[in-house]
Amino acid sequence: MENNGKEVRIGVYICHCGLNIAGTIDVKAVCDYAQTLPHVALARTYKYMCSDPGQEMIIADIAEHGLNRIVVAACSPNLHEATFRGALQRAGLNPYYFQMVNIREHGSWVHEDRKAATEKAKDQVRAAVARVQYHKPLERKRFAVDQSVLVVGGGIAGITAALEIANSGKHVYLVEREPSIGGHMAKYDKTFPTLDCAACILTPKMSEVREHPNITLWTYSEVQEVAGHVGKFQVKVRRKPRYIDEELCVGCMECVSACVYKEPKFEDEFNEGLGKRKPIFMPFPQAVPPVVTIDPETCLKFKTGKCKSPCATVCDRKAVDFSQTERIEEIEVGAVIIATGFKTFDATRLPLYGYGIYANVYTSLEVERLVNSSGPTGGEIVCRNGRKPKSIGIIHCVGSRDKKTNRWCSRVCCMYSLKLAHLLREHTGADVYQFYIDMRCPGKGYDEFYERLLDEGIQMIRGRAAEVTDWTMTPEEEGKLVIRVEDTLSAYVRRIPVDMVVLSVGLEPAAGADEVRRMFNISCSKEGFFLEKHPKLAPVETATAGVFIAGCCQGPKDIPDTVAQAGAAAAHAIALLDKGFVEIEPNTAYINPDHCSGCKSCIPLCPYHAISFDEQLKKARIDEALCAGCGTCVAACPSGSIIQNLFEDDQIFSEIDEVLSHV
Amino acid sequence: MDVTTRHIKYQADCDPSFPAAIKKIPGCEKLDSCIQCGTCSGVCPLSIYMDMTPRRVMNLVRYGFKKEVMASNTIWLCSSCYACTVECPREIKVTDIMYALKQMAIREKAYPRRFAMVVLANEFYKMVRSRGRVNEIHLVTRLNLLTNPLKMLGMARLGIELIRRGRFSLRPESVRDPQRIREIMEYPENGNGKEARTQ
Amino acid sequence: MSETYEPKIVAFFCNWCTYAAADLAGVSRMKYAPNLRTIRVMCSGRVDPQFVLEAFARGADGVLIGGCHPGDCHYISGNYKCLRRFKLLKRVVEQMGIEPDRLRLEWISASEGDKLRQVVNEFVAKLRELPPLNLPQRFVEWDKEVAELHNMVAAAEEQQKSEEVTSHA
Amino acid sequence: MRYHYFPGCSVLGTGRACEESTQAVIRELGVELKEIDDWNCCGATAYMSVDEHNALALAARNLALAEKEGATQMTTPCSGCYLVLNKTKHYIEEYPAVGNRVKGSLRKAGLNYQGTVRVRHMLDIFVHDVGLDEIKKHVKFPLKDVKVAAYYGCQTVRPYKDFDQQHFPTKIDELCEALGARSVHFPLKTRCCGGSQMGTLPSVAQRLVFAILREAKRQGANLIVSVCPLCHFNLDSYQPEIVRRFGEDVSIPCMYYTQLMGLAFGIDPKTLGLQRNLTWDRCALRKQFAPAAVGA
Repeated sequence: MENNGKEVRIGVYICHCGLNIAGTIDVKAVCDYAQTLPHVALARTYKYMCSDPGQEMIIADIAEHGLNRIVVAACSPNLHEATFRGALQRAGLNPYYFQMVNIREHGSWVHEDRKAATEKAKDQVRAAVARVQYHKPLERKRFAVDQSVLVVGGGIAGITAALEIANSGKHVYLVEREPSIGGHMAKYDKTFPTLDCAACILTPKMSEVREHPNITLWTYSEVQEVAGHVGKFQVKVRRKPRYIDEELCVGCMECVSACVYKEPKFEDEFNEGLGKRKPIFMPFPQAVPPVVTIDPETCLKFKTGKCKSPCATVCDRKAVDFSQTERIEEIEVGAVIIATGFKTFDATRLPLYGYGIYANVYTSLEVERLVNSSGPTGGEIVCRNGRKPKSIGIIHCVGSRDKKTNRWCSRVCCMYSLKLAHLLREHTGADVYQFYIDMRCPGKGYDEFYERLLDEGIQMIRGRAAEVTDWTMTPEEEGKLVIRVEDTLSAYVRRIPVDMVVLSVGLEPAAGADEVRRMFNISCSKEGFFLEKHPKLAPVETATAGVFIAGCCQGPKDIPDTVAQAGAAAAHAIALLDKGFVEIEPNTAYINPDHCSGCKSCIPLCPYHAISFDEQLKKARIDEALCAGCGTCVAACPSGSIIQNLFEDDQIFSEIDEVLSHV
Repeated sequence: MDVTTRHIKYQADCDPSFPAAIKKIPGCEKLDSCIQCGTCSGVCPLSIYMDMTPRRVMNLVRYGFKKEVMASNTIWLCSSCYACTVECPREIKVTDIMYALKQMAIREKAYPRRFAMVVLANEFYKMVRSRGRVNEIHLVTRLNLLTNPLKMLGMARLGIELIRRGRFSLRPESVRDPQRIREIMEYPENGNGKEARTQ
Repeated sequence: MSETYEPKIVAFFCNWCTYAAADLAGVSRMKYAPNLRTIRVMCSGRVDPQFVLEAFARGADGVLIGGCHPGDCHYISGNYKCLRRFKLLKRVVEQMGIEPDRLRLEWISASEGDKLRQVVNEFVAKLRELPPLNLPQRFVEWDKEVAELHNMVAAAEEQQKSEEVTSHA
Repeated sequence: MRYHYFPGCSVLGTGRACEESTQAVIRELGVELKEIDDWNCCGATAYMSVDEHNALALAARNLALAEKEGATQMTTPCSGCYLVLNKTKHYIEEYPAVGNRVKGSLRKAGLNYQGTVRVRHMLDIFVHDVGLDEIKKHVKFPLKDVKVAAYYGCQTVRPYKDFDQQHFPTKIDELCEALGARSVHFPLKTRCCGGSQMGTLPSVAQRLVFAILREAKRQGANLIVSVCPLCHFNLDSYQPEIVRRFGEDVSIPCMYYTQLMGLAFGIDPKTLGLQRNLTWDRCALRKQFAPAAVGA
């Protein structure tokens, strides 16, 4: 084997890792064996190869013995591949002339038979020695990073991330689907466990977003298309027409009063359908931007064309503009933060709880609006039948921890149920029952809050409510909703009549999450929440470099955790922008045009759209900047003309042959 | 009141072979994933008459309290309405576990004597074995004779009504060749059937 | 079959899920059979059918491919492509007279160290039930047969030629 | 439309009216039922308690017999039979070990189970195969004043939801509405009537029936419509005793949905076996559909 005309000289190093390896594997035998392999100039063992003296040994040997390939048999490459590559580099050798053999995690730690484990280690070393001969010098690639960030989603996660980044002096595009930012948090009344008012802590942040010179806020807009890669994403944003000139509107609401509909008539989305709005509306008083929106689905002007449009006439700033059309904004950003949030479980999927069948069965989100003083009833708790409830049952885990709907625990429901119990009791003095499977209150001040609720006399019944019906057995049950449940701690089946049932619905991936996932090329876990790069150590990164996630789009979490995660995502984005460039592993694929037949079979395989077809040359071409290095196209190329750096066919074949050449 | 009865359970009181045997039966595998939420008891129309709720039975089976489960009336009150099976958030086939427990109790004769449900099951078994079909009237008559002959008197009025309305068939229905039915039932690999037959 | 028969298994593990699961099994000190020889690839989508065939041809008794669970692929969909090839490959190896049980694909996520242990142990047990595949030895035997045939044909031709020569003469 | 038909033991005795009305209505709708030759008892709930394998094997014998006759779809009017046959089919498919044993014992009796026949509930056939539109065409006497509490019982929709929702099933309601009747909100639609416990623990089963009857009346129904012979028997036959025992007049007429269909189609009550129902005597429909009244 030649190496730029020079003879291949391999150095093999076997690590004892104290007794971690040497305790099970005969390190010396492996070393002696390595010595006999072709092209091995030198084999050594050492107590801790990853230590400074271990690395220094390699560096010295490279100089002294003219080594030009290094094999280290030690722990997992996931731990120390980078360490040893660094040593090669310091010794003036290309860092990719290196192969690591995992004889600890895949060897000494999982096997007990010393002989078998030693033989396995020999096979592995032999394969690495064969493989490393095919290695080529490679270089990490560098790209410049665009100095702005796209934040998708204007809930508390997106708002936090946008402000952090904007405050660091970078430009932020904040894109929100709804007419106003604020997300779910804007709908809440109080927040647990401190019971501070959600609006009081959120609205200042929302205003800050609006006024921040570094933030471009696009509400009523959606990301339509994403191209490019870390450092340079090209994004198209679709801005839906709201038929109001945002620059001109000051939110005086004169137009709303002037609308031909004298009374609000249409289901109010912000109030979960509990209230009504007009075709021209502002979702809630503190909306940001504080401008109105016209809904063409309900507006007479759009439906019949016959409206005299008093809204337009009354506006002295001439902000109403029926001719508005959809616009597409094209931007370039260096990083993306996805904070698209969640949706709540559709309670009609569990008919046994009677949602949609019995009027006085509510979802928790509806009750948030009901207790809110700016909600549809002005904070008065009145059931749909017009009565004030004297008894209320709150059912936990609706659409959570249930294999037939959603398997996962939604994490926030126990706490928000307790909060609602407190608020409902405070507002109505009603008897409040909680029906729970397990009370999950791990968090700062959370369990204390639970205790407080116990002291307030909230009745905690441990048992998953089995049904909500209106059939009665006793006179007391007449006219009420009856919750049948096993009180598992008392081991009695109980029937509890209540006036109002609150279903603590779980959290699900937001509508359209799958679309977002595909657009940004990130993965999701099987429940549909976006997948972080590592569940412990990279919780805001994704498999796509430069795309970060924050908040409930990654999994159910409460406001403190969301804010923390949003901050972390912002820090990642800022760090990326500040560094100014990105470097990528050189395990990308490229096409050997001499062999490419132009069959195009590789093109649809690439999930990153990195392969294009050169119509002139009639050959495929891989954009190295887009290639993520999976190697799927390589395996599929019928003519064998795609080569993946670091995972070339020759390299893998030599490994296969050598692990099996044992006699 | 005897206060010397000990209510503590020592680990030696548990029989680990009990849950192991139950979990081997098709439909009973998922027992271990029970989270004791009580949905089964909550939806069960008969749980209010049981001395142990189905949820508790699931737990007692899981941890090997065989004596306690076999002595309870729970399994005999189950009328196979499958509400528990349908509602269980862990997809545990509670009804099938109840069946498995019934089979075990019958096999080991661990049930209250003259317990009507067991007698019915056994009489049903015999009738199917000999004829391949069931005549309800014969079945109920035998059931009452064996458990509570006096009840027959109370039933008389209903019986007369049924006769009057032509719903009282005395003709013993049968398949053409009952021997064929017995052949199926005597399939050699079938172990537990034989034991039940010798009742 | 000798009692000491130890099946040889070549495993192709994706870097993100199954290789990490094997690392986790190691960190958790789970014990499994030492018959595995793991080759790391970035994605199960990189597993070229030729790799599998090469492994069998070079004497593997079994080939195990490990990838991320459906929906969890680090590269979005490489595991689906792997699955498609796998299904085809199963039929191919069967056609070639290799028991399909010798080829296995498993979704093992980075957190499923114990699943990895189970899969390896089960696979080894399964392969022990089968006779050694030993394709290289079979190749040698086939080659021998072919060589013999070749020699026979050559000898016959030789004889014919010499007969022709003599008849012409 | 042609189906293989498994009557079940009940319809030969107490549930005779179920068979009579089903046959009458089926004829009217032009559907053909072919009774499976030499069928045996499905095993019901009692058999499963004694011996699971034999219960499954016996039930499977019927499936195998149907297959032998070339059936692709078999149907039964009894919810208990429907469940047992369906469960058997599911078990054979889901648990290969069970399947092999069942198939083995059937082979011994000269039968071969293939798994090709589908088990369907008679109600499913009416609402899905025949269809409500077709049924409406046959209605001669729309049942204007009838307020129905549709009672499905347990095993019609549990554990398998092959043709209707499990919590608030709607098919009987839709069918009754097609007949011109009104269906009332009835939360106990699928609550158990006690089943065979009526024979073994009458005090308990009667309590369950009491709740069902009481709630049907409370929700404004004047008729309970049921599916299964056992449910019908429990709901229909014990009313005087239940009224006595609980001291509340919960009596309400009960009939099979097929009987109600027959009445709307103008079939003679006697052909539908209505005289066999204990609650028919006091049913308001009796006068309305007296032969003279209808004939006029």
